[in-house]
Amino acid sequence: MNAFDRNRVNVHGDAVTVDGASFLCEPLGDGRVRITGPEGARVAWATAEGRRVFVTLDGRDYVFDTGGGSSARRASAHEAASGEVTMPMPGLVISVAVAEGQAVKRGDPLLVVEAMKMEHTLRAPRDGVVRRLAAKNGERVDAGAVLLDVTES
Amino acid sequence: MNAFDRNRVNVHGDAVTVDGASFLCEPLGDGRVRITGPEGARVAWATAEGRRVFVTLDGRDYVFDTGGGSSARRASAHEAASGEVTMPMPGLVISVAVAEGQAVKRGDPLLVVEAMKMEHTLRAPRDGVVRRLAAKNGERVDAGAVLLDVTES
Amino acid sequence: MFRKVLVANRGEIACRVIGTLREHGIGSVAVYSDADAGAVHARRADEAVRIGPAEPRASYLNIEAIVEAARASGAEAIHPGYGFLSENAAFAEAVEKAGLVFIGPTPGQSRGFGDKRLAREAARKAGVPIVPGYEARSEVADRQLATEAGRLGYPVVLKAALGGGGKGMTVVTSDSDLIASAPSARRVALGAFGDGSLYLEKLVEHPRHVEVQLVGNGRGDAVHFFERECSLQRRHQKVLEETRSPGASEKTRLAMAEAAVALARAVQYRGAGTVEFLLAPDEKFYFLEVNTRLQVEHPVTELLTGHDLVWWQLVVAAETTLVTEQSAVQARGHAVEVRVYAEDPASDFLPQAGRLARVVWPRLPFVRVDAGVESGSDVPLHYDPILAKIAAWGPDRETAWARLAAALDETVVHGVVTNIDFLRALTRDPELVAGRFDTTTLESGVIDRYRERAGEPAPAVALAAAAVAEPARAAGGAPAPTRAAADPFATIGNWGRS
Amino acid sequence: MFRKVLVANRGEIACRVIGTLREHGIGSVAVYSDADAGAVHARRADEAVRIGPAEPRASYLNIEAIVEAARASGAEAIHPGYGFLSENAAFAEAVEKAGLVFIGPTPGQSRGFGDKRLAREAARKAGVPIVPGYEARSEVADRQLATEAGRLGYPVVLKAALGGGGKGMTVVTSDSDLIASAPSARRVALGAFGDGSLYLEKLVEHPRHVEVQLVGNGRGDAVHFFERECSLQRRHQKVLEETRSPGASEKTRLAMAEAAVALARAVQYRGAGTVEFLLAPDEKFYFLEVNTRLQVEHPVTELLTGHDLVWWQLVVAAETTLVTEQSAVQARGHAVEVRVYAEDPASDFLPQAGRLARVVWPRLPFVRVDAGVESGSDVPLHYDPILAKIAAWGPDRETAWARLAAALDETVVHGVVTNIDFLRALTRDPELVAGRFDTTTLESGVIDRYRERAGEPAPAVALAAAAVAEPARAAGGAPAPTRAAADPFATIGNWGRS
Repeated sequence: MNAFDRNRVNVHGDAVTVDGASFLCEPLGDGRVRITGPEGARVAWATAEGRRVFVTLDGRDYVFDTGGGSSARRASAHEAASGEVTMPMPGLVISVAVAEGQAVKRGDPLLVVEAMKMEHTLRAPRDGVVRRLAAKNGERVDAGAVLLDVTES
Repeated sequence: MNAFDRNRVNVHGDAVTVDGASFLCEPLGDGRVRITGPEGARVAWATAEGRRVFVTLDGRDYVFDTGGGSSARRASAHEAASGEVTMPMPGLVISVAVAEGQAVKRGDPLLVVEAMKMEHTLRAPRDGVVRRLAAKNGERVDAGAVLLDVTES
Repeated sequence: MFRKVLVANRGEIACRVIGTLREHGIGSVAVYSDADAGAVHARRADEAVRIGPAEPRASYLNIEAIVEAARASGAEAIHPGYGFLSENAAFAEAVEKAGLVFIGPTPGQSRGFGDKRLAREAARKAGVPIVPGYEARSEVADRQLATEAGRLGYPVVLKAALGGGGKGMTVVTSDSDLIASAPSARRVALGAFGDGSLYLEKLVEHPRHVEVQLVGNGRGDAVHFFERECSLQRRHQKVLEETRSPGASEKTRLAMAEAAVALARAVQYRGAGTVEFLLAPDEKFYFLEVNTRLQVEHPVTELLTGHDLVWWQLVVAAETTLVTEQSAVQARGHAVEVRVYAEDPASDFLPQAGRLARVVWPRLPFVRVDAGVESGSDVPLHYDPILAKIAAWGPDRETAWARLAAALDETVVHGVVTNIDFLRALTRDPELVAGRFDTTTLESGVIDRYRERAGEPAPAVALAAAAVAEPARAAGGAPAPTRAAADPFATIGNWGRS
Repeated sequence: MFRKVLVANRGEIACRVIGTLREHGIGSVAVYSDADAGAVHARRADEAVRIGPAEPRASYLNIEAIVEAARASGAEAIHPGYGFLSENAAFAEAVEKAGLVFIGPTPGQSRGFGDKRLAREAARKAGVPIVPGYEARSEVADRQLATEAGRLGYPVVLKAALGGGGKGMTVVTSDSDLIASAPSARRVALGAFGDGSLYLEKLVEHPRHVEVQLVGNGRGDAVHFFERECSLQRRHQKVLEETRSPGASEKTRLAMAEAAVALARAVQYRGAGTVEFLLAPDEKFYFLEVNTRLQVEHPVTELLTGHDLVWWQLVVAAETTLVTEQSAVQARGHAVEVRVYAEDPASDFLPQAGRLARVVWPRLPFVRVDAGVESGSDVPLHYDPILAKIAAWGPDRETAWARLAAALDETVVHGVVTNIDFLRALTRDPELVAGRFDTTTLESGVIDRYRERAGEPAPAVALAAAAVAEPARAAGGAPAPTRAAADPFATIGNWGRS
């Protein structure tokens, strides 16, 4: 249940994918964003300030740390969670750099995909072993499809 | 009593002189200005928008037209008023371009003065005749001193 | 209760309705025209649907587009706000036909109260006093008219039997006057309404305009929320409203409220509505008309009673029931409101349009602001130029008025000329503060007194402030921090006060 | 009335006092430390005077600098706000010595109510119930202490006779417990107060903290403004206050108010003050202490009664008279308030400092916001981290709480972590909404429940919003419109929720 600190977030223009779920994020000015997703539309407030991002949504506040060293990651105790790597947008798998059962370190390149005429490298969300490798070179894949899983070794 | 559309306003940094009265205008951000003058201090709101300036002060709104052709001067019916030309800041009279009794058009150069190491040309506030010419070349003059008057011919 | 509601309006009233929807966890759908793509109401709602070009007919009056927006967004009900389609029976019918709920009266009630003759008849039947009058079919002889006029007592108002207030009315003071005016009045009536019938009505001189807020459950029960004093008008446009009314005794005020409730009960009125009365100096009151919508000035009633009238509307619409009973609606103290318009008091209140470079609303205890714009908002030319309503509450009338005056002093709207400076003068006008006014007062002196004040020269300190003015930071854009006088030593010269 | 008043405080309370001064046309002078040069309160006042460096001791506690600022600016009176010098008798004396008016009680009253023993004695004399207790000089034998404790009935609180609430208190439950604790308590008392005298007091279990607001005219008359329920505290710090109190019958509440007024009359109390009581589950109440200042939580009382307490303070200070009489102070409905702090509920409510990139306060009917910051404001480390108070009024308690919850949902403070998310949870906690709580409730479950909720994973939609977040436009500076993910096709990766 601690997937919150292991989310894969992909942005393409106003389209954002979080763990395979797609959202349309329409900026309304002054920090307001209208987000349309599977559960309908609502307006959020979001502010990037230094390395933190503040979000107010549906009567809840969220503060995200966008990185910069684990020492500052206040949620680090919760790290672990899902190692699934999914397709951020509909597109093509260009190359697969790992094999089933291969041990990887967090941040290692796993595959290169192409979508909207741009190539993108997907990296290991954590240390572990590659399992359920479903991606194949040259394959066309829908957004959200699981490409592989990095499980605890 | 219609001097409001014939005010001479001089600005030097945060110091502003209006018809000889001096004000300290301290910008407070977001359009707020603290104005300290002969009658004490108060906070005004001022916004320049295009050629108009909006001021809210002591429970009154003022809209000033900063120029751009008399056709757009809604207060033009009130034009007339004082033709006095006063010294904007303490300084030196460099040269006097007109003589007593000389007819001038609005905008004609009248004198050149120097203050705070900068030269400045004072122009006729309206059509008329130069009267009460008190300015002399090379004379040191206090702020607010009347240099001459342009009276209706 | 509904899960999602579409608000078929714009500006401050759309924002205000969305606020109540939010408070109760109900999804909100805004609609907007091309002129309002960046408007506050469209950004505040959960969803926003474009309904057409700027012209009202193509957007906010476009029944088909609005019903389709509701259907497409999954809204279950439509709140019409005020103005636009709020009293349009055909709209209510179209909404119901689409299987949605119209938050307002039945189409029959909209239509019935829209017809002045039917409305008068309903009031008469419910025992509500109406101005003594006589309806004369077009074939009635002028002599007969004069007899009836004499019975009513001159001065008498002569108007089309099917007409409302204002249009084509003539005041006649004698038999000969009447006989001279009747033929032309008959022609006007025939031309405007296809019916030459005339209506003679006794003229109520120096009346106040007092109205009673009520909500009916559509099944014969109704609750009132006391009266509102709306006499301060310019060209039949209300400018300042307050409750309670300073112009009537408690006995009269409650009699008006009871009359209004009796009418609502008699017609099984559904939703929020207002019964308007003329109140004569002798405290006799007469039925004027029924507004079958939430009114612009409803906030003063909310401040007085503590009840949220939009919530009452939603509960009636969703559950055909009233939020609570009459005894739970108590008046406390006094509330007063002004309407902030983009209009120039110095140019005969000409509507203004443009970009609001800077907007700062007051934030004071006991002050409520219902606003539809913020810094950077555009004021389009196409719509009513209302920007906001500012209201104040106090334990007594004097305190409420003083708080409103203070709130207006703290209100800053720059970039477009507004009536705020005029409103400030109103809230400090000794006659108005004393409560001594009727529907003619504003136009018979107050405005002239204001013009005089506004014509005074600006004090030097205002010019000093102007001299250091900077453009407001553009919303989202780059700031342009150039002073009006960028030259550190500049004679700005001869500014006109516009 | 005064023509000019200096406000010897900062933040929201300084802004709030300036608001009332403005409303009544009284000139305002703010004071500020170097850390507050750009603070809202210093920009809102007519004049602003620097009084020293950031450290409170050198600025807001600097009596000499503040009195000099008043003298130099021509202010006739000083309003101390709350905290800082507001209950400092030496300050009040210095103000009076400078020929200025201190807006608050006499120095003697500040001093008298600051001394717990004198305060207890004054209450006893005025017939106000005090917790049964026994004062033992340091030479009294432990045996004697035990006898007295037995008479009071265990459990008993053992504390320094000169101490206030909290510090050095021990709860003892038996003779042996008492005899074991007495020597150390005596040492602590001697060390802290230079007097080893002890005070035994019966422990009131599961008390509520209820206080009565009053204003005295300094000549023996006083008016109360009903009670406030302040039981929801964290480490003796109030978090949410409401009026009326849901924890007592009307009879008890009025008895408390009468007791408070009796005390104020007995000492000829001058100005605004609050008498705090412990309220036992059996509805017996006991005097706790008197706060000789305007309190943080005064807005709920203002919403309840419609009276402006700062105006009452000014009128007493200027004219030694009360604004009106007791019968004109009526309670209507219910009001509830929360305090917005820059503190991190996830890190044991650690105070936070920094720049508030974005601040959006709610604007809803019946909601009042007292704020001391806006977008771009700095939150300095040196002072109490209160940012604002958000209060809501309703015709009944349930409505007021629901409106407050809705207002908090509309509140946006970004850039510094705040307790707003925690406050939202409070206003929706079923036990609190039901009114079932005492002074121990917040720390014995509510906070834990919140921590659990806050530990839940952020929903995907929140991350989506975060992914497109942009920096707020800097106040006055250039905007930096770079998204968190500037690359139009970017995997943002693994964000931690901080």
